Amino acid sequence: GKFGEYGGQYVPEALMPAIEELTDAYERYVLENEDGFMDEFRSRLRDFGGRPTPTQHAERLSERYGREVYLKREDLLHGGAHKLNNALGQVLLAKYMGKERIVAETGAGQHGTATAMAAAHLDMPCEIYMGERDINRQRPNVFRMRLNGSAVNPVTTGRGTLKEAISETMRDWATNVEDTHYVIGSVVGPHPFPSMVRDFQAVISEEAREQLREKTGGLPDSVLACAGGGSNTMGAFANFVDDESVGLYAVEAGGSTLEVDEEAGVAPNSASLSTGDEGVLHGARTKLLQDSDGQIMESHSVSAGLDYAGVGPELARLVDDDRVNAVNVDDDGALEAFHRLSQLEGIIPALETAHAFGYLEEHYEDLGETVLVNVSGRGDKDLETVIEETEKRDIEAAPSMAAFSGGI
Amino acid sequence: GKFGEYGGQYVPEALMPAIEELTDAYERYVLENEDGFMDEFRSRLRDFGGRPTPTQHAERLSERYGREVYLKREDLLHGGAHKLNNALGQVLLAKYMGKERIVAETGAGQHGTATAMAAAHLDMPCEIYMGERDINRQRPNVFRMRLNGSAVNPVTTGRGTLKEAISETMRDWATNVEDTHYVIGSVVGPHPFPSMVRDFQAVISEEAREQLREKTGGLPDSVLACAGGGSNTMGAFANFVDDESVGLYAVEAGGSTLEVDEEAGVAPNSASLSTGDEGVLHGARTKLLQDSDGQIMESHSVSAGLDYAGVGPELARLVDDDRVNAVNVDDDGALEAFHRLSQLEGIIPALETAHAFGYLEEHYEDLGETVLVNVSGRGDKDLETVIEETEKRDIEAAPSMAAFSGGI
Amino acid sequence: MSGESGSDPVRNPDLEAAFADGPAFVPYLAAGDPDYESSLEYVEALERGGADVIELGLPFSEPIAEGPTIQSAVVRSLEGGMTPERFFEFVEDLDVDVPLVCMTYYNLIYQYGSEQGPRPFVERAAEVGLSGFVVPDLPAEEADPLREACDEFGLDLVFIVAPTTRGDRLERIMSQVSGYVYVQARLGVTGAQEDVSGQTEESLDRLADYDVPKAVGFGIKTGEHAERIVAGGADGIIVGSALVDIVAEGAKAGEPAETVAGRLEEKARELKQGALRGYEQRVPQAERT
Amino acid sequence: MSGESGSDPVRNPDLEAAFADGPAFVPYLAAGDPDYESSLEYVEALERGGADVIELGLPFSEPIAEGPTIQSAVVRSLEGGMTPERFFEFVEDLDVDVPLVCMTYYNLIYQYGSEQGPRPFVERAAEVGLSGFVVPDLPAEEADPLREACDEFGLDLVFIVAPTTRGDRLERIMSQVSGYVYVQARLGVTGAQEDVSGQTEESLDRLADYDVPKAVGFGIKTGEHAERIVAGGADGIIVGSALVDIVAEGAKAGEPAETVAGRLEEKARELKQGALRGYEQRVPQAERT
Repeated sequence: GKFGEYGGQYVPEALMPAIEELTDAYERYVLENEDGFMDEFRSRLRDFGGRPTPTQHAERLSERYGREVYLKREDLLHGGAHKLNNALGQVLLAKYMGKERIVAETGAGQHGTATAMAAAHLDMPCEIYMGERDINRQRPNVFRMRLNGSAVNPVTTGRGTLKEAISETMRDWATNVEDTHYVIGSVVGPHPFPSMVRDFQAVISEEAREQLREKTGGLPDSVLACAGGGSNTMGAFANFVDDESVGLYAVEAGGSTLEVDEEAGVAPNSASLSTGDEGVLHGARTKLLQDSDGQIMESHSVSAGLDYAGVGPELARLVDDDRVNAVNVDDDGALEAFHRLSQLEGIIPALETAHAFGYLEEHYEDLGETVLVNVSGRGDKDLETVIEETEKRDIEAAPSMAAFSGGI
Repeated sequence: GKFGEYGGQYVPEALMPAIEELTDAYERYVLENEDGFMDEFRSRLRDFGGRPTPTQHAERLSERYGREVYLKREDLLHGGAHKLNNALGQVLLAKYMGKERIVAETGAGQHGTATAMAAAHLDMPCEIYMGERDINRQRPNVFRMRLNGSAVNPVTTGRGTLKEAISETMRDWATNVEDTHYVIGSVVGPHPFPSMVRDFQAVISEEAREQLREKTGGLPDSVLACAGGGSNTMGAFANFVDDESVGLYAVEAGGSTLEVDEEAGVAPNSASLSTGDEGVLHGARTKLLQDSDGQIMESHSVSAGLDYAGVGPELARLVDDDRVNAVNVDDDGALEAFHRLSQLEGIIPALETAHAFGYLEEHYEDLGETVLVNVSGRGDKDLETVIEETEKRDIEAAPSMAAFSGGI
Repeated sequence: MSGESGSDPVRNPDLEAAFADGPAFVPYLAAGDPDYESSLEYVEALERGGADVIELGLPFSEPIAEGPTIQSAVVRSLEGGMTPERFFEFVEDLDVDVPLVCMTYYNLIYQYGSEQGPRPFVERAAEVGLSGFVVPDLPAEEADPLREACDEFGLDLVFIVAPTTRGDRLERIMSQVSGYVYVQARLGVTGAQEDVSGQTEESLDRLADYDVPKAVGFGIKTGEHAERIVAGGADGIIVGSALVDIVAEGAKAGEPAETVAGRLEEKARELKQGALRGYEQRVPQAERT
Repeated sequence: MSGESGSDPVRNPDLEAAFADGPAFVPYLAAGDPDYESSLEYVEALERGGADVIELGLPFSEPIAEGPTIQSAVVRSLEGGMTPERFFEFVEDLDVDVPLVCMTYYNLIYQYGSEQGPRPFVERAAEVGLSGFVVPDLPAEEADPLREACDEFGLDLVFIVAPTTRGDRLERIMSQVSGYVYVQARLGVTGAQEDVSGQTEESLDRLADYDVPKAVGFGIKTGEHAERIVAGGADGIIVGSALVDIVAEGAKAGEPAETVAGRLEEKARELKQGALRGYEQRVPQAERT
């Protein structure tokens, strides 16, 4: 349950028995494929989720950067992002464990919609906690969750965003721990979540590694993935970690600046790997955006899905070990990359994903001959934000926003 | 170019040379795989589009109906619907033909977004005609097209919907025919479009037939697909037409009623196969919604994508030959099916697609032991419509719309 | 006429005659635009202005070959209650002596009457005295049934030749055409957008070997245009949008029909005079047979 | 105490003494809620009302184990400028004689001071006279560094035992606990939601073999609750939300601190008296040693 000094199980005692039960289930079902759990998981990922997703050669980006750029297309997974890999795995595991109810938190709504889909598919009652402010920012996702039969519970504490929703879900779990499983949405939280979510997401790099070898006969020189909590990141890296020749780049949200306003408790970025300090949050020791007292900062990013003050403990360890490069791209760079990918490749990426392409634009010369970028999700959910944020800037590649000023 | 008495090439003389050139290109590249066209098409469909899409066993529907229900998951194709199969094929063909510009029409925006994606992917300038009223109803799709670098030209004639957009695109094509290809969005229009679009979409049933044989060892007893113009329908049927044991059901939009208001020139449905008369529209002889003089009626459906007064000529022929059953489901049935699939299977279908599931609900007893339903697209684009239309009705399976009355 | 395949189509003597003696001015108006009675007056004004043949549009709800001007005329006419049956009454009510050609889309021809197919429509057209048809969405490949009906009832079937029409296609069309050939001066749809006189010569060159009258249309809006087109070799000019514009302006301003009719007559005269001037340049009086 | 593994933790005599003589009343307030000065008065009022030990909350921005009542207290206190350093000053400024236990989350303990790890925090806590800690997000498995620091400076480390804590886990916790064990009466988070006296007996049964004092918390809001809990075998009662509610109401109404303090004292007295009645039922005066 530890990644060097990171990880662990910093949770209320009431949850510890559930965590132990989950650890046991993880070891038996996930690691040892007991009762054919992993076979069923892979089969459902294929038929319900649409795996394998392709690894696509990006012709126009390759031309632009003078190297071979490949895209791992997680945007094509059911629900529109890599999130289903994990949600489906955990809901299925909950079924194997005999749980009767699922809770989950969601920020941008992507994990919530994936969990709601998985819960409907597996006939599992599901409640999703979401900050009230996020609910107002992400109404289509709220509606989708409800269409799938999940209850969406507004969280009114604090600023009403992801951080508060996680805390609130932990409270629900602590109350209903005996029949309930908490589907954590990223490689965060207490052990076994960081390892388990990584294992569910590792299918990304398992496929990509094989697909790329088929296409190129070799390995990529570098792999780029955006990093918020880090589930698509660890998924994209997992099967390359042992390939020492492959550079791994976790691209965090640089927000408006890496400077923090300690007085206000605000970090106008979500770059926990790049700028955070070790600490304990939401069940694990990891790198955090915190003030010198240890109070957690409000993080900020144009991309709601990266907007989290923590990061997966395994990533923190891999960065400390210099195996993963913690880099970041600011809001401007991400927005430009969003428009660039949309226009050049006919793929509208999630704003999260756009950060990885922003890094490609800025540093392609350092990334070797073959670059694999994880397209963690599609951008349909971000259209309103893109309009607002594009209007504030002068972005060459962007179409005129004039007709959409009032929203869409 | 004919399907019995249906089909043909009823187009202005100025377009005939282009139609002949296209027919030649269709025969060489598509039918004979000249220059490896079909290989490249299939490869791009796989890597860019995400093919093959799965054929999924629908557990909860199977239980509900006491038979095995399988879903062909075209909703997982890039862009969210089967539309890309055709758009990518045609844009690629235009490139092989040396065309320098693409035009397309769109109603609900699905074909337009697919074409815009394909055009960006293949670096082809693209203009899309869309009725002004449809533009206002489908703003997210308009925005997506523009993000992909396409121009969206509003059509202000008539009621400003699909019918007028098709006419306007034909006018553009007639003006710029020498360097421009018109990417028709369905199995309609003059020959070779109905055959060519069918061939591009036939990958649906090619895959499904094989996938189903792998899963069940046999063929389905029936195949259900919604039918507007009929491209997903013909795609889903094409490889089953010769299997006489397989019942084929083209589910049209019954709208509010099959009765027509001839005085007003309005058919409150889009059931051209079920209720239409033979006639000539948009380049082909086919079944049409028309008044006794031959003027085309305004069609209506809760699903904008089915809202078209014509239908593919090959489908018209297959219905006359009793090979395809022309059936229909009304707006109420489609909306109920939309909510049912969302809740039971964790798949939010397009409202078009929901019609097929409405028919399954109403007639499952007649459909044999194994039923294949084509999930032609996902429903994200329809959320606003679903809110509006659900509020007007009392739908048991629907979540409360109260929080979403103002739109999302 | 030098058709190379099939039997020669029957030729209606009216249209032949209209082109026999100098350049033909062939104006177009949508029947019933903006209303039945005014439209009668407008068509009659065209004759007074010098029309040799008149193309009368029977409006179809999906006019895919028309530009915005004629689309709007179609909408006005349909909203005014025009139907195929009313159209025939309209022709009967018209007091003009020049040949009338019905311009419409194939579905209306196909649907008319108790049986499907073009025959009932053509029969009725013959009854009311129409001389022929132009059907923009009916290429030669699909025209056999209509051609046969026209032959049966002695009506002409005018085909359009586009700038893109060449080689075999041209042969095929020219073997079926009768009355006159509608030479589309430029690509695109109808509409008085630009001076096309420069593009006409090449089109006419391709048709030089065929002895059917060549009427050039698309984009002619002034007497000067008409003059240059005819000087370039056209046997006639077809003018639609420039005239429909006058109807549209009148309808918009709510002007009395006779005011609008006067303006139409004047415009017709301008165009006819231009055509005559062009003819004079090409075939000086002295050289005429 | 019957811990089975590891060396026995050092025990702080203050907490032991507080439970030695009859049932202990252990109230909780968030330090600095709603402001520094008022909060000092409130804590002192608790002592006047009969507190035997006081749990003082050092607010953390992500209080995952707290219900809405204490979350709100945390927000008020943080907005009032509470920090770890201010917290220690607060403890120094307090004029009370009962032992004080710091209740906070591990990150604040971990981050304090110039080196990472809990030692600087514990050292400073000892300096200001705190007697021990309750850390809701620090289970026994992760507690070694804090346990070691507590042993070094002679402070107690209170652990929570939940209804779900059984078998090996219970052993592990009981081998590390000192001061008292915080018996969580029901699942969930803090908050005065329901009468939990009925659920207490089973919890206490499981702990019967361990001789560390058992203080029951979660959901006690009245003297009657306190009475039943103590009658059921508890050595003490922990009450937080019922008291924080009084602070919250006062803050909302803008009442003078002394009014609120009076109300707190009164509530404390009610709870303490209830505990004493329960103790009397369980251990009649006559039977006491």
